[in-house]
Amino acid sequence: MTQIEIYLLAGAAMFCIGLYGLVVRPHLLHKVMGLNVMAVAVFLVLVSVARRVPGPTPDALPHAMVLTGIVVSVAATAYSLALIKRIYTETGAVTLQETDDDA
Amino acid sequence: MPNNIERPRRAQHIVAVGLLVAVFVLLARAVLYIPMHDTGVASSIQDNLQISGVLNPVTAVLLNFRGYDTLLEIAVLVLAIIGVLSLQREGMLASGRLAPFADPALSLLTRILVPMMILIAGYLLWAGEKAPGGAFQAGSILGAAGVLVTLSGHVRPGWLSPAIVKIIIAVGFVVFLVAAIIPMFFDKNLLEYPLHLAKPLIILIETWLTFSIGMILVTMFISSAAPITDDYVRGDAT
Amino acid sequence: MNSPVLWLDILVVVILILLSIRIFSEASLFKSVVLFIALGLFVSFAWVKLAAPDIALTEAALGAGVTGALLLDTVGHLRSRNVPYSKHRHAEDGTSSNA
Amino acid sequence: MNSSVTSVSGAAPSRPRLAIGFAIYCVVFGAIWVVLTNGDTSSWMFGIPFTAFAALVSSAMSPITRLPIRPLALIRFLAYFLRNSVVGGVDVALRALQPSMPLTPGIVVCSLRLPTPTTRALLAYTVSLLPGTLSSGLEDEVIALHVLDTEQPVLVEIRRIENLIADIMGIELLELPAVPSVEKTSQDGDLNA
Amino acid sequence: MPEGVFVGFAIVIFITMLLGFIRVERGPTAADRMLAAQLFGTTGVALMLLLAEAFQVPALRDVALVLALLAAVTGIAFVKRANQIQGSETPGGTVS
Amino acid sequence: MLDLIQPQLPAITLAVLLFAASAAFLVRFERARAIALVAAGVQVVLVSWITWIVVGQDRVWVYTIGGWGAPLGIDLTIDGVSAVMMLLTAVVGCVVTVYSAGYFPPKDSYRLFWSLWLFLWAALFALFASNDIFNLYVCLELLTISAVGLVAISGERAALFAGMRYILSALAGSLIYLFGVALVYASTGVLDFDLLATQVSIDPTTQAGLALMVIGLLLKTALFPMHFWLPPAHANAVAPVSAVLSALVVKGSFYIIFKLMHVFTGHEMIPGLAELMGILGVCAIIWGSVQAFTQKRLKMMVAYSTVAQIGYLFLLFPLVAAADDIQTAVLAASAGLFHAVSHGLAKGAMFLTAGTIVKAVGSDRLEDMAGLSRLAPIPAFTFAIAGVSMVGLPPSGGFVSKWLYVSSAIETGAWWWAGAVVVGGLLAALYIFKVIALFMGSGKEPLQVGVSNRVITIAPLVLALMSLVIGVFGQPILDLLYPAVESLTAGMMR
Amino acid sequence: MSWMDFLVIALLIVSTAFFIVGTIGLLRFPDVYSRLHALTKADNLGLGILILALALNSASGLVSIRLMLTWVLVLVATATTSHLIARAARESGVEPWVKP
Repeated sequence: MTQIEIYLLAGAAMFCIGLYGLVVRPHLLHKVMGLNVMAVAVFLVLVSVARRVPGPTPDALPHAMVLTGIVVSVAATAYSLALIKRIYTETGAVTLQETDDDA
Repeated sequence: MPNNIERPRRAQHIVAVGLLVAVFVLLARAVLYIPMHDTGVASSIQDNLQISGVLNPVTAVLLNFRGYDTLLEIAVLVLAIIGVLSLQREGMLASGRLAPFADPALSLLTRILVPMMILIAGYLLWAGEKAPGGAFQAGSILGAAGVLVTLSGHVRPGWLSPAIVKIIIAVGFVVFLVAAIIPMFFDKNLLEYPLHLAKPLIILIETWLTFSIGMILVTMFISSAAPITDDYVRGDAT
Repeated sequence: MNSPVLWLDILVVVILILLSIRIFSEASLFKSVVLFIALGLFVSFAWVKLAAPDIALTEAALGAGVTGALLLDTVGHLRSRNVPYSKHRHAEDGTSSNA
Repeated sequence: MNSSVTSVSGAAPSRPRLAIGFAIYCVVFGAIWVVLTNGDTSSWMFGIPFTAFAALVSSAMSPITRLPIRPLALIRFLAYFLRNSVVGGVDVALRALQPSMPLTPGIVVCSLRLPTPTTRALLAYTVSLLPGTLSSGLEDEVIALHVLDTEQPVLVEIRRIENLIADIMGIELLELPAVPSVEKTSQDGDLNA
Repeated sequence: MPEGVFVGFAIVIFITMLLGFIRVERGPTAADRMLAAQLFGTTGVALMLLLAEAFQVPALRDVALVLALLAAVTGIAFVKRANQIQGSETPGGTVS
Repeated sequence: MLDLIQPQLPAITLAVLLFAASAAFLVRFERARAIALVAAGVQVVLVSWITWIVVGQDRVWVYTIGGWGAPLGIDLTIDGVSAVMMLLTAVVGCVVTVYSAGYFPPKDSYRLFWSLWLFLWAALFALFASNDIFNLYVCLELLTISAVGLVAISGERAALFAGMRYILSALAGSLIYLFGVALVYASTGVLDFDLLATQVSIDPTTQAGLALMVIGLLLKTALFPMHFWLPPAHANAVAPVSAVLSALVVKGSFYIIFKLMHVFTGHEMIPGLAELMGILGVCAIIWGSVQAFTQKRLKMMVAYSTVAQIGYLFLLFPLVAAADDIQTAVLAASAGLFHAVSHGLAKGAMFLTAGTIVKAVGSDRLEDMAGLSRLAPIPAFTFAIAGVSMVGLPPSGGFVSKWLYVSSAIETGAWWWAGAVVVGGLLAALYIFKVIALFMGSGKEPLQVGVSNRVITIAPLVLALMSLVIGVFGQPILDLLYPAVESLTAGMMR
Repeated sequence: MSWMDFLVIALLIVSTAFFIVGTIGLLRFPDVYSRLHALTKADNLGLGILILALALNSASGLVSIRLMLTWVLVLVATATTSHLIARAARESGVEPWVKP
């Protein structure tokens, strides 16, 4: 097993774990962290893919994609956290409730 | 009572874990079949690096080859801060909402670290041309400096009015956009920098982006950080 | 590939996976957030190992800076007792579950 | 925002003083810039504006009110600091490694003679890196220390550091209040004593 | 200097760092957990410097510098909310 | 002058939107509104121009950003299909902008609406123009965050929850899509659609990549059973936002699926994928219609109707895959795309007019709207026209798309899909006529009736009439679609 | 290997030892305050020695100064955070451990 494969498998595993956090854990903050773990997993896969290039400098395109992805995920996280705080201030809830549709 | 709740949840849980393990097996199979020979555009990037205006391949991809992605990415960042602000009630951008945390040691730390952070942000901005670094890294350090200033209870300088803050937030994106359309006046496509202008334009964009990103990050923190004090009164929601 | 370096890779990867499992198997929210911040740090070692110092730099700057601060601030906010009006206090136990 | 937390103490310094302070900051930060960029001269395009920016921020946050720093005193302070941080590290290592773990911890509250918040903060940093002491609260003229050994002569060390810091800055120390300046408590110390 | 030396020390320090997780797990107070996270910051700086030497990547010194600068920020963000966070950890508080 | 502008049109159109969006962020409500109105007008002109060029010269317009060209840089490509989607966006967007100008009280608390909305428009334009799978990811995120921001902007309890659910699902969708992009890049080394078409080979990595991309996009398109986030988000947003989300935003990710299936020849890459999407589409039609029928709130009903109508879009994949000759395949693909257009117009009209009705009645409950047609005839009439298109009755756009579906299904011999279309139409008739009957009937007096201004009454009517007009003059649009659809479907056939 | 290399390795060993001891202290000490002692003193000293070793190993003087700068920043940051964490712990009512 090579270095790249190790990280690729780790990416696949972390993606599933993040998905678990997103789907199974009820707390909104856990869900947001789940999304972030999923993002990290995808970045791991991308950066490992970049590492295939022989020589010291890896493929720069996946790196640029990851940097873009990190910025996007920070932006989305910041917005989600603001939304969570607003929800908590308005209603005191920290989970998505079943009853919010038919108010 | 707890048992009644516990049992179906445990069953759900096992099903979920089982499904995710199955997903993992599929993903693992997919990633292990990735061909290990170089199929990307790495060589193409290296070939064009000389005419990209910078020496760091990642920066070249971000700001030249795929500058369009970065332009939209900054739009996402601006959009996120607009979203955060739209979640605030009246008096958006009021940075005085954080209760200051008074402590002489923290104050001294802030006064030592903030100038250092500015210097290192500048350094990373400069280094980004040929080494790891660039606008986003520099901007996030400036943002952290702003967060530190906010947390340590230093007063926001008077000239930094909400209007100015908004302008700083938008300026990086607008400068990038202007720089992107400048080539169009010379009968070239969007973002098609003329060879001799590539480097100055990239530096111009990165510099403004640094300040914008820093301001966006710090505003994200300030605007979404809720007050701690007990006398918090709910403003009338729109 | 010399072996001590590969060991470090395996170590990093195992830690990353264990950490992410712990983040979501944890009852205490604050603990999850601390583990998440630690995850950010350990991921930057992974970036180093994969020859991506650019990304390591970004990860270090963001994870230790704004994202970490935002998450901790959110945890604190969600524990604050001075909610203007709290109709749905019970929801805090997290008894309802859906994605 | 509560403005009582601003860093500056005393009256606003005069304009030439500010200019001198700004210049000092520029020199210091310029030197740091050289270190950061490994002396690359092409970096000054960014170096000059960012150094000026940092100096501006520093001048605004902590204006230099007097010409500071006596070099000899500084060296003495650094020597003291380095020696004691080594001793501190070894001390805590010995305590941690001994199976019996010799700890008799407690909180010690102590009045300070240093006049400004900044110097007191400096003292807090120094104390935290010295053997057996850790600052755990700093309000007005009082510092609360957590000590690993309540029997150790904390007060002597505090006074010595105060003298060293005052020497560096060339400032006068305050008179101590008449009330007993040290109280040993095993409980949470009362900072408002 | 053979580079393997630095890698070896890096692995040892890395394992030391992992032991910090025991403190994160055990707590008991929120401050204890945060303190362990701070340990990761300091040790992370050391590790980055060693790796910079081991792999001959000077850029990692920048990473170490950035970590050194920013490790404090999360700590301070914690301290600001400590009263609220602590409530969930010490006896008498609720655990979410 | 025109010769200078013309080659740069795609970039100019996008730049106008982005500039307007940033400007709208900086100014107060009235100014932002003015900026948006001007930008909307300019958009219609520019996009019509683009369409005219693409159609007139019968070509695929490739615009290389940065002058690098595909493997290294990013290309924009505009063909007949994307031109039609852009035109749809421009028309619906323009009406929505006018409607919003009348809808929102001139309060500064709503001033950020304009900026978010213009960013969303820009995201849609960029999405329809893009030809690069990673660039599409960025576009999708731009779309997501602006859409969620718009959902939550009212700050009401239900809207906040809906926004939260929406952002979690949409971000998950984006990340799944991005994982797919990573795998596809790993196996092919390119990101550009045209290059992908030449590079793909059937191997586990590419298969998983395509599957992940499609799953992520299905989540964002809200195809049954991944629709759970859509009804609350679309129903609890303010009316103009609901209209945009239902009419345009879900079409964005559908459009990407369409392109993906073409490039990867989806049914060969993953056997059964096309049929699976078709079956899910049928489930969506039935489930969405049944849910819509049981709803007690008007906007909730319209939102569930969107769930059902999304189902129709996905019928095109099995039909194209089953087609024996290119003519039939084009017929089926045209049916799906035409449905996207007609549903965009009709659903836009329906949500906008629902907003007007809710404003007039002061409640979202259907029971409060009994007898509306006497007191507010124009909104009721608008709703009826849009409903006609939704059901698929003769003079409407909905009829054309259903007719095309049925004929292509019969031609391929896969008549059961035709059955699904007919059943769906009947179900739609049930819930639409239930509401219309309620409007026509005479219940208790509505709580209050005051349609404050003409703008929000007339604007939806314009859209609704358009959905009729494209039914009568459907042929030009079909002609417009034809060459592009022909080249796109060739790859999707079995 | 020159004597310089031996010195560097010796320093690295010492510094690693301090890191290990710091972690032992973090785990063994009875309360948050004493654990902070371990963290601030042992780890900072370990880092200082490590930086000294790396500075000796490095050819460039500027790089050495830069490493020192990193150390100073870590020192200031750790001292402040430990001070603040201790303060926060006291304010939220964490009692110091007393020898029974």
